[in-house]
Amino acid sequence: MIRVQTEDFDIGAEVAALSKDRHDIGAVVTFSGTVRDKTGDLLALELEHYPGMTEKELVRIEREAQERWPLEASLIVHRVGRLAPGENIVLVVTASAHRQAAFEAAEFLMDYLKTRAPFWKREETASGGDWVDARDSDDTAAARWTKK
Amino acid sequence: MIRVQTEDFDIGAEVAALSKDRHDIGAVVTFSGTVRDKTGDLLALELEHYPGMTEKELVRIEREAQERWPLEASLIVHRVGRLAPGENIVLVVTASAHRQAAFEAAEFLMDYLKTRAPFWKREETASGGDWVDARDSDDTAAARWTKK
Amino acid sequence: MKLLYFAWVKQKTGTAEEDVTLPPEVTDVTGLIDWLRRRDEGYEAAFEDLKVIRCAVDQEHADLNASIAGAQEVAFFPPVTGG
Amino acid sequence: MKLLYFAWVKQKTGTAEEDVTLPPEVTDVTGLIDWLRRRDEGYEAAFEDLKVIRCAVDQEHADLNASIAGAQEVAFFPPVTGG
Repeated sequence: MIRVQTEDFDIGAEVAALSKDRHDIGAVVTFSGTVRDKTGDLLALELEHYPGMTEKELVRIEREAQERWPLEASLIVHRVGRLAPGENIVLVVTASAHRQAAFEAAEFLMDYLKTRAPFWKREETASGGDWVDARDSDDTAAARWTKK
Repeated sequence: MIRVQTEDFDIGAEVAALSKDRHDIGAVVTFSGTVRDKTGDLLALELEHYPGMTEKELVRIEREAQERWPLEASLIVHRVGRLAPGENIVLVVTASAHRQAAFEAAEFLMDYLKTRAPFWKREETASGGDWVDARDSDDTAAARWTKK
Repeated sequence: MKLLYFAWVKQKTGTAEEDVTLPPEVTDVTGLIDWLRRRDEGYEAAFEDLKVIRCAVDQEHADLNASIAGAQEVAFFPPVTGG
Repeated sequence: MKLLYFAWVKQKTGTAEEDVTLPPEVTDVTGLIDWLRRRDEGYEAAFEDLKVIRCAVDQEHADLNASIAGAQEVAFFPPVTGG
Protein backbone atom coordinates (compact mmCIF):
# COMPACT_ATOMS: atom_id res chain seq x y z
CA MET A 1 0.00 0.00 0.00
CA ILE A 2 1.22 3.51 -0.76
CA ARG A 3 0.08 6.94 0.38
CA VAL A 4 1.14 10.53 -0.35
CA GLN A 5 -0.18 12.95 2.25
CA THR A 6 0.38 16.24 4.04
CA GLU A 7 -0.63 14.84 7.47
CA ASP A 8 1.74 13.16 9.88
CA PHE A 9 1.68 9.37 10.42
CA ASP A 10 1.91 7.19 13.53
CA ILE A 11 4.37 4.33 13.16
CA GLY A 12 2.73 2.17 15.83
CA ALA A 13 -0.76 2.61 14.36
CA GLU A 14 0.48 1.80 10.83
CA VAL A 15 2.26 -1.37 11.98
CA ALA A 16 -0.78 -2.42 14.04
CA ALA A 17 -3.09 -1.93 11.03
CA LEU A 18 -0.76 -3.95 8.82
CA SER A 19 -0.44 -6.91 11.17
CA LYS A 20 -3.92 -6.93 12.73
CA ASP A 21 -5.28 -10.47 13.28
CA ARG A 22 -2.35 -12.00 11.41
CA HIS A 23 -0.27 -14.85 12.84
CA ASP A 24 1.96 -15.45 9.82
CA ILE A 25 4.21 -12.40 9.97
CA GLY A 26 7.02 -12.89 12.49
CA ALA A 27 9.14 -9.88 11.48
CA VAL A 28 8.27 -6.23 10.87
CA VAL A 29 10.82 -3.59 9.90
CA THR A 30 10.02 0.11 9.76
CA PHE A 31 12.11 2.96 8.46
CA SER A 32 11.12 6.52 9.21
CA GLY A 33 12.93 9.54 7.88
CA THR A 34 12.67 12.83 9.75
CA VAL A 35 13.63 16.43 8.98
CA ARG A 36 17.21 16.84 10.19
CA ASP A 37 18.55 20.29 10.98
CA LYS A 38 22.21 19.87 10.01
CA THR A 39 23.29 23.47 10.49
CA GLY A 40 21.04 24.63 13.32
CA ASP A 41 19.28 27.29 11.24
CA LEU A 42 16.68 25.32 9.34
CA LEU A 43 13.23 26.90 9.47
CA ALA A 44 11.38 24.34 7.38
CA LEU A 45 11.71 21.70 4.71
CA GLU A 46 9.38 22.10 1.73
CA LEU A 47 8.54 18.92 -0.15
CA GLU A 48 7.39 19.23 -3.73
CA HIS A 49 6.30 16.26 -5.83
CA TYR A 50 4.86 15.25 -9.20
CA PRO A 51 1.22 14.31 -8.52
CA GLY A 52 0.21 11.33 -10.62
CA MET A 53 3.71 10.14 -11.38
CA THR A 54 4.60 9.94 -7.67
CA GLU A 55 1.83 7.47 -6.93
CA LYS A 56 2.62 5.37 -10.01
CA GLU A 57 6.31 5.27 -9.16
CA LEU A 58 5.66 4.27 -5.54
CA VAL A 59 3.34 1.48 -6.66
CA ARG A 60 6.02 0.29 -9.09
CA ILE A 61 8.72 0.33 -6.41
CA GLU A 62 6.53 -1.53 -3.92
CA ARG A 63 5.59 -4.14 -6.53
CA GLU A 64 9.26 -4.72 -7.32
CA ALA A 65 10.02 -5.30 -3.62
CA GLN A 66 7.15 -7.77 -3.39
CA GLU A 67 8.50 -9.66 -6.39
CA ARG A 68 12.01 -9.85 -4.93
CA TRP A 69 11.20 -10.78 -1.31
CA PRO A 70 8.52 -12.95 0.33
CA LEU A 71 6.64 -10.07 1.96
CA GLU A 72 3.40 -10.60 3.86
CA ALA A 73 2.64 -6.87 3.76
CA SER A 74 4.29 -3.55 2.95
CA LEU A 75 3.54 0.15 3.19
CA ILE A 76 5.07 3.38 1.87
CA VAL A 77 3.85 6.73 3.23
CA HIS A 78 5.46 9.96 2.00
CA ARG A 79 4.54 13.41 3.21
CA VAL A 80 4.53 16.54 1.04
CA GLY A 81 4.30 20.25 1.84
CA ARG A 82 6.01 22.26 4.55
CA LEU A 83 7.63 20.32 7.41
CA ALA A 84 9.37 21.60 10.56
CA PRO A 85 12.69 20.22 11.90
CA GLY A 86 12.15 16.89 13.68
CA GLU A 87 8.93 16.12 11.77
CA ASN A 88 8.36 12.85 9.94
CA ILE A 89 8.94 12.79 6.17
CA VAL A 90 8.66 9.19 5.07
CA LEU A 91 7.67 5.79 6.43
CA VAL A 92 8.41 2.39 4.98
CA VAL A 93 7.09 -0.80 6.60
CA THR A 94 7.87 -4.36 5.53
CA ALA A 95 6.45 -7.51 7.10
CA SER A 96 7.67 -11.01 6.43
CA ALA A 97 7.96 -14.41 8.04
CA HIS A 98 11.74 -13.88 8.10
CA ARG A 99 13.73 -10.95 9.42
CA GLN A 100 16.32 -10.90 6.64
CA ALA A 101 13.63 -10.45 3.98
CA ALA A 102 11.97 -7.68 5.99
CA PHE A 103 15.28 -5.83 6.50
CA GLU A 104 16.45 -6.15 2.89
CA ALA A 105 13.10 -5.14 1.41
CA ALA A 106 12.94 -2.05 3.64
CA GLU A 107 16.44 -0.99 2.55
CA PHE A 108 15.55 -1.63 -1.09
CA LEU A 109 12.34 0.44 -0.82
CA MET A 110 14.26 3.36 0.71
CA ASP A 111 17.08 3.18 -1.84
CA TYR A 112 14.66 3.12 -4.77
CA LEU A 113 12.42 5.77 -3.27
CA LYS A 114 15.44 8.06 -2.80
CA THR A 115 16.54 7.70 -6.42
CA ARG A 116 13.30 7.17 -8.37
CA ALA A 117 10.27 8.70 -6.67
CA PRO A 118 9.65 12.27 -7.94
CA PHE A 119 10.01 14.29 -4.73
CA TRP A 120 12.21 17.36 -4.28
CA LYS A 121 13.30 18.95 -1.02
CA ARG A 122 13.88 22.65 -0.48
CA GLU A 123 15.51 23.84 2.73
CA GLU A 124 14.34 27.16 4.06
CA THR A 125 16.64 29.14 6.36
CA ALA A 126 16.70 32.78 7.48
CA SER A 127 18.95 33.56 4.50
CA GLY A 128 16.60 32.09 1.91
CA GLY A 129 15.70 28.79 0.28
CA ASP A 130 17.91 26.13 -1.30
CA TRP A 131 16.96 23.07 -3.29
CA VAL A 132 18.67 20.02 -1.78
CA ASP A 133 21.19 18.38 -4.11
CA ALA A 134 20.87 14.69 -4.95
CA ARG A 135 23.62 12.61 -3.38
CA ASP A 136 25.89 10.19 -5.21
CA SER A 137 25.75 7.90 -2.19
CA ASP A 138 22.03 7.36 -2.84
CA ASP A 139 22.76 6.27 -6.42
CA THR A 140 25.47 3.92 -5.14
CA ALA A 141 23.06 2.47 -2.57
CA ALA A 142 20.38 1.90 -5.21
CA ALA A 143 22.86 0.37 -7.66
CA ARG A 144 23.69 -2.54 -5.34
CA TRP A 145 20.25 -4.06 -6.02
CA THR A 146 20.93 -4.41 -9.75
CA LYS A 147 24.41 -5.89 -9.42
CA LYS A 148 23.12 -9.27 -8.28
CA MET B 1 18.41 1.63 26.65
CA ILE B 2 17.31 -1.93 27.34
CA ARG B 3 14.23 -3.41 29.00
CA VAL B 4 13.02 -6.92 29.82
CA GLN B 5 9.31 -6.99 30.56
CA THR B 6 6.15 -9.08 30.50
CA GLU B 7 3.97 -6.21 29.17
CA ASP B 8 3.48 -5.39 25.51
CA PHE B 9 5.16 -2.37 23.91
CA ASP B 10 3.93 0.28 21.45
CA ILE B 11 6.36 0.87 18.58
CA GLY B 12 5.10 4.38 17.85
CA ALA B 13 5.30 5.47 21.49
CA GLU B 14 8.84 4.07 21.85
CA VAL B 15 10.07 5.83 18.70
CA ALA B 16 8.38 9.08 19.78
CA ALA B 17 10.03 8.91 23.22
CA LEU B 18 13.43 8.26 21.64
CA SER B 19 13.27 11.15 19.18
CA LYS B 20 11.31 13.69 21.22
CA ASP B 21 12.59 17.28 20.74
CA ARG B 22 15.55 16.08 18.67
CA HIS B 23 16.42 17.55 15.28
CA ASP B 24 19.64 15.60 14.69
CA ILE B 25 18.28 12.14 13.96
CA GLY B 26 17.12 11.85 10.36
CA ALA B 27 16.68 8.07 10.26
CA VAL B 28 14.93 5.63 12.61
CA VAL B 29 14.76 1.88 12.00
CA THR B 30 12.62 -0.45 14.09
CA PHE B 31 12.50 -4.21 14.07
CA SER B 32 9.70 -6.00 15.84
CA GLY B 33 9.43 -9.75 16.14
CA THR B 34 6.04 -11.33 16.70
CA VAL B 35 4.83 -14.81 17.62
CA ARG B 36 4.38 -16.66 14.35
CA ASP B 37 2.08 -19.65 14.17
CA LYS B 38 3.84 -21.77 11.55
CA THR B 39 1.66 -24.87 11.80
CA GLY B 40 -1.73 -23.39 12.71
CA ASP B 41 -1.93 -25.17 16.07
CA LEU B 42 0.18 -22.94 18.32
CA LEU B 43 -1.53 -22.15 21.61
CA ALA B 44 1.21 -20.00 23.12
CA LEU B 45 4.90 -19.22 23.14
CA GLU B 46 6.58 -19.33 26.53
CA LEU B 47 9.70 -17.21 26.89
CA GLU B 48 12.16 -18.14 29.62
CA HIS B 49 15.28 -16.10 30.37
CA TYR B 50 18.23 -15.83 32.76
CA PRO B 51 17.47 -12.82 34.98
CA GLY B 52 20.62 -10.83 35.66
CA MET B 53 22.63 -12.20 32.77
CA THR B 54 19.95 -11.17 30.25
CA GLU B 55 20.16 -7.50 31.20
CA LYS B 56 23.98 -7.54 31.22
CA GLU B 57 24.11 -9.23 27.84
CA LEU B 58 21.63 -6.78 26.28
CA VAL B 59 23.62 -3.82 27.64
CA ARG B 60 26.79 -5.36 26.18
CA ILE B 61 25.17 -5.91 22.76
CA GLU B 62 23.78 -2.38 22.68
CA ARG B 63 27.14 -0.88 23.68
CA GLU B 64 28.87 -2.81 20.89
CA ALA B 65 26.38 -1.44 18.32
CA GLN B 66 27.00 2.08 19.60
CA GLU B 67 30.74 1.61 19.21
CA ARG B 68 30.40 0.33 15.65
CA TRP B 69 27.85 2.81 14.27
CA PRO B 70 27.19 6.52 14.83
CA LEU B 71 23.88 6.06 16.65
CA GLU B 72 21.99 8.97 18.16
CA ALA B 73 19.82 6.60 20.19
CA SER B 74 18.95 2.93 20.51
CA LEU B 75 16.52 0.70 22.37
CA ILE B 76 16.07 -3.02 22.96
CA VAL B 77 12.85 -4.30 24.56
CA HIS B 78 12.36 -8.05 25.03
CA ARG B 79 9.27 -9.64 26.50
CA VAL B 80 9.24 -12.76 28.69
CA GLY B 81 6.47 -15.06 29.88
CA ARG B 82 3.53 -16.49 27.98
CA LEU B 83 2.65 -14.91 24.62
CA ALA B 84 -0.22 -15.66 22.23
CA PRO B 85 0.16 -16.00 18.41
CA GLY B 86 0.53 -12.57 16.78
CA GLU B 87 1.79 -10.91 19.97
CA ASN B 88 4.98 -8.86 20.06
CA ILE B 89 8.16 -10.54 21.35
CA VAL B 90 11.01 -8.14 20.75
CA LEU B 91 11.61 -4.56 19.64
CA VAL B 92 14.85 -3.00 18.46
CA VAL B 93 15.05 0.69 17.58
CA THR B 94 18.08 2.49 16.14
CA ALA B 95 18.30 6.20 15.36
CA SER B 96 21.07 7.86 13.38
CA ALA B 97 21.74 10.80 11.12
CA HIS B 98 22.17 8.31 8.26
CA ARG B 99 19.87 5.53 7.16
CA GLN B 100 22.59 2.99 6.38
CA ALA B 101 23.93 3.19 9.96
CA ALA B 102 20.42 2.80 11.39
CA PHE B 103 19.67 -0.23 9.18
CA GLU B 104 22.98 -1.99 9.82
CA ALA B 105 22.91 -1.40 13.57
CA ALA B 106 19.35 -2.78 13.82
CA GLU B 107 20.36 -5.92 11.91
CA PHE B 108 23.43 -6.31 14.08
CA LEU B 109 21.40 -5.94 17.29
CA MET B 110 18.93 -8.59 16.13
CA ASP B 111 21.66 -11.01 15.00
CA TYR B 112 23.52 -10.68 18.29
CA LEU B 113 20.37 -10.83 20.36
CA LYS B 114 19.33 -14.04 18.58
CA THR B 115 22.66 -15.76 19.26
CA ARG B 116 23.86 -14.28 22.58
CA ALA B 117 21.00 -13.05 24.78
CA PRO B 118 19.89 -15.81 27.18
CA PHE B 119 16.26 -16.32 26.17
CA TRP B 120 14.63 -19.65 25.32
CA LYS B 121 11.36 -20.22 23.51
CA ARG B 122 8.97 -23.07 24.17
CA GLU B 123 6.06 -23.68 21.80
CA GLU B 124 2.89 -24.98 23.36
CA THR B 125 0.43 -26.87 21.18
CA ALA B 126 -2.51 -29.18 21.96
CA SER B 127 -0.10 -32.12 21.83
CA GLY B 128 2.33 -30.67 24.39
CA GLY B 129 5.29 -28.34 24.64
CA ASP B 130 8.51 -28.21 22.62
CA TRP B 131 11.62 -26.15 23.17
CA VAL B 132 12.47 -24.30 19.97
CA ASP B 133 15.78 -25.37 18.42
CA ALA B 134 18.46 -22.78 17.70
CA ARG B 135 18.93 -22.19 13.97
CA ASP B 136 22.23 -22.41 12.12
CA SER B 137 21.07 -19.48 9.95
CA ASP B 138 21.13 -17.25 13.04
CA ASP B 139 24.76 -18.18 13.73
CA THR B 140 25.61 -17.49 10.09
CA ALA B 141 23.88 -14.11 10.27
CA ALA B 142 25.76 -13.16 13.44
CA ALA B 143 29.10 -14.35 12.03
CA ARG B 144 29.04 -11.80 9.19
CA TRP B 145 29.72 -8.99 11.70
CA THR B 146 33.04 -10.52 12.80
CA LYS B 147 34.34 -11.25 9.30
CA LYS B 148 35.06 -7.59 8.53
CA MET C 1 1.48 18.31 -25.58
CA LYS C 2 1.52 19.12 -21.88
CA LEU C 3 4.88 20.15 -20.37
CA LEU C 4 5.59 20.15 -16.63
CA TYR C 5 8.53 21.58 -14.69
CA PHE C 6 9.48 20.89 -11.08
CA ALA C 7 11.81 22.23 -8.36
CA TRP C 8 14.53 24.61 -9.64
CA VAL C 9 13.73 23.76 -13.26
CA LYS C 10 10.30 25.29 -12.63
CA GLN C 11 11.88 28.32 -10.95
CA LYS C 12 14.20 28.92 -13.90
CA THR C 13 11.60 28.47 -16.64
CA GLY C 14 9.13 30.49 -14.56
CA THR C 15 6.46 27.98 -15.52
CA ALA C 16 4.90 25.01 -13.70
CA GLU C 17 2.83 23.69 -16.59
CA GLU C 18 2.06 24.65 -20.17
CA ASP C 19 0.51 23.29 -23.36
CA VAL C 20 2.65 23.45 -26.47
CA THR C 21 2.22 22.55 -30.11
CA LEU C 22 5.52 21.25 -31.42
CA PRO C 23 6.86 21.53 -34.96
CA PRO C 24 6.95 18.11 -36.68
CA GLU C 25 10.78 17.90 -36.59
CA VAL C 26 10.76 17.72 -32.74
CA THR C 27 10.43 13.98 -32.09
CA ASP C 28 12.55 13.22 -29.04
CA VAL C 29 13.40 14.71 -25.62
CA THR C 30 16.68 16.23 -26.81
CA GLY C 31 14.89 17.91 -29.71
CA LEU C 32 12.27 19.24 -27.32
CA ILE C 33 14.96 20.66 -25.02
CA ASP C 34 16.69 22.39 -27.96
CA TRP C 35 13.37 23.86 -29.05
CA LEU C 36 12.60 25.09 -25.48
CA ARG C 37 16.06 26.65 -25.01
CA ARG C 38 15.47 28.86 -28.03
CA ARG C 39 12.36 30.39 -26.44
CA ASP C 40 13.95 32.69 -23.84
CA GLU C 41 16.79 33.00 -21.37
CA GLY C 42 14.79 31.39 -18.53
CA TYR C 43 14.52 28.14 -20.51
CA GLU C 44 18.11 28.55 -21.68
CA ALA C 45 19.24 28.75 -18.03
CA ALA C 46 17.03 25.83 -16.94
CA PHE C 47 18.52 23.49 -19.56
CA GLU C 48 22.10 24.81 -19.44
CA ASP C 49 23.54 21.69 -17.77
CA LEU C 50 21.83 18.54 -19.04
CA LYS C 51 23.73 16.37 -16.53
CA VAL C 52 21.35 17.59 -13.82
CA ILE C 53 18.17 17.38 -15.89
CA ARG C 54 15.89 14.38 -15.54
CA CYS C 55 12.84 13.69 -17.63
CA ALA C 56 9.62 11.69 -17.55
CA VAL C 57 7.51 10.87 -20.61
CA ASP C 58 3.88 10.12 -19.72
CA GLN C 59 4.87 9.86 -16.05
CA GLU C 60 7.63 7.29 -16.57
CA HIS C 61 11.35 7.98 -16.20
CA ALA C 62 12.88 8.41 -19.65
CA ASP C 63 16.34 9.03 -21.10
CA LEU C 64 17.03 12.33 -22.82
CA ASN C 65 17.18 10.51 -26.16
CA ALA C 66 13.72 8.92 -25.65
CA SER C 67 11.04 9.44 -28.26
CA ILE C 68 8.14 11.76 -27.49
CA ALA C 69 6.05 10.66 -30.46
CA GLY C 70 2.45 10.32 -29.29
CA ALA C 71 3.28 11.41 -25.73
CA GLN C 72 0.62 13.33 -23.79
CA GLU C 73 2.85 14.71 -21.05
CA VAL C 74 6.57 15.40 -20.70
CA ALA C 75 8.11 16.58 -17.42
CA PHE C 76 11.53 18.05 -16.60
CA PHE C 77 13.06 18.13 -13.14
CA PRO C 78 16.33 17.83 -11.21
CA PRO C 79 17.51 14.47 -9.79
CA VAL C 80 14.99 13.50 -7.11
CA THR C 81 15.69 14.12 -3.41
CA GLY C 82 12.75 12.60 -1.55
CA GLY C 83 12.76 9.95 1.14
CA MET D 1 28.99 -22.26 44.18
CA LYS D 2 25.57 -21.53 42.74
CA LEU D 3 24.48 -23.60 39.74
CA LEU D 4 21.62 -22.61 37.44
CA TYR D 5 19.86 -24.59 34.70
CA PHE D 6 17.55 -23.27 31.99
CA ALA D 7 15.10 -24.56 29.36
CA TRP D 8 15.35 -28.31 28.66
CA VAL D 9 18.57 -28.60 30.69
CA LYS D 10 16.49 -27.57 33.70
CA GLN D 11 13.77 -30.06 32.76
CA LYS D 12 16.28 -32.90 32.51
CA THR D 13 18.20 -32.14 35.71
CA GLY D 14 14.89 -31.48 37.46
CA THR D 15 16.52 -28.47 39.13
CA ALA D 16 16.41 -24.73 38.43
CA GLU D 17 19.04 -23.68 40.94
CA GLU D 18 21.23 -25.29 43.58
CA ASP D 19 24.24 -24.60 45.78
CA VAL D 20 27.09 -27.08 45.59
CA THR D 21 30.44 -27.53 47.28
CA LEU D 22 32.88 -28.91 44.76
CA PRO D 23 35.83 -31.19 45.45
CA PRO D 24 39.16 -29.35 44.90
CA GLU D 25 39.97 -31.29 41.70
CA VAL D 26 36.99 -29.72 39.87
CA THR D 27 38.49 -26.51 38.43
CA ASP D 28 36.89 -26.00 35.02
CA VAL D 29 33.51 -26.30 33.33
CA THR D 30 34.29 -29.70 31.79
CA GLY D 31 35.31 -31.03 35.21
CA LEU D 32 32.10 -29.66 36.69
CA ILE D 33 30.01 -31.34 34.00
CA ASP D 34 31.76 -34.68 34.61
CA TRP D 35 31.11 -34.32 38.32
CA LEU D 36 27.42 -33.48 37.74
CA ARG D 37 26.88 -36.39 35.34
CA ARG D 38 27.95 -38.81 38.03
CA ARG D 39 25.17 -37.65 40.36
CA ASP D 40 22.12 -39.25 38.74
CA GLU D 41 20.54 -40.17 35.41
CA GLY D 42 18.75 -36.79 35.08
CA TYR D 43 22.10 -34.98 35.03
CA GLU D 44 23.54 -37.73 32.85
CA ALA D 45 20.73 -37.13 30.31
CA ALA D 46 21.05 -33.34 30.48
CA PHE D 47 24.75 -33.42 29.64
CA GLU D 48 24.65 -36.35 27.22
CA ASP D 49 25.37 -34.24 24.12
CA LEU D 50 27.79 -31.42 24.90
CA LYS D 51 27.39 -29.94 21.40
CA VAL D 52 24.05 -28.49 22.50
CA ILE D 53 25.16 -27.35 25.96
CA ARG D 54 26.09 -23.70 26.50
CA CYS D 55 27.53 -22.27 29.68
CA ALA D 56 27.93 -18.97 31.48
CA VAL D 57 30.40 -18.30 34.29
CA ASP D 58 29.35 -15.38 36.51
CA GLN D 59 26.76 -14.36 33.90
CA GLU D 60 29.18 -14.22 30.97
CA HIS D 61 29.26 -16.68 28.08
CA ALA D 62 32.13 -19.15 28.62
CA ASP D 63 33.65 -22.06 26.74
CA LEU D 64 33.32 -25.53 28.20
CA ASN D 65 37.05 -25.51 28.97
CA ALA D 66 36.81 -22.21 30.90
CA SER D 67 38.08 -22.06 34.48
CA ILE D 68 35.56 -21.89 37.31
CA ALA D 69 38.13 -20.98 39.95
CA GLY D 70 36.64 -18.27 42.16
CA ALA D 71 33.34 -18.25 40.26
CA GLN D 72 30.16 -17.46 42.21
CA GLU D 73 27.65 -18.70 39.66
CA VAL D 74 27.75 -21.17 36.78
CA ALA D 75 24.76 -21.67 34.45
CA PHE D 76 24.01 -24.37 31.87
CA PHE D 77 21.50 -24.00 29.06
CA PRO D 78 20.77 -24.88 25.42
CA PRO D 79 21.77 -22.55 22.56
CA VAL D 80 19.64 -19.41 22.97
CA THR D 81 16.47 -18.91 20.92
CA GLY D 82 15.24 -15.43 21.82
CA GLY D 83 14.56 -12.46 19.59
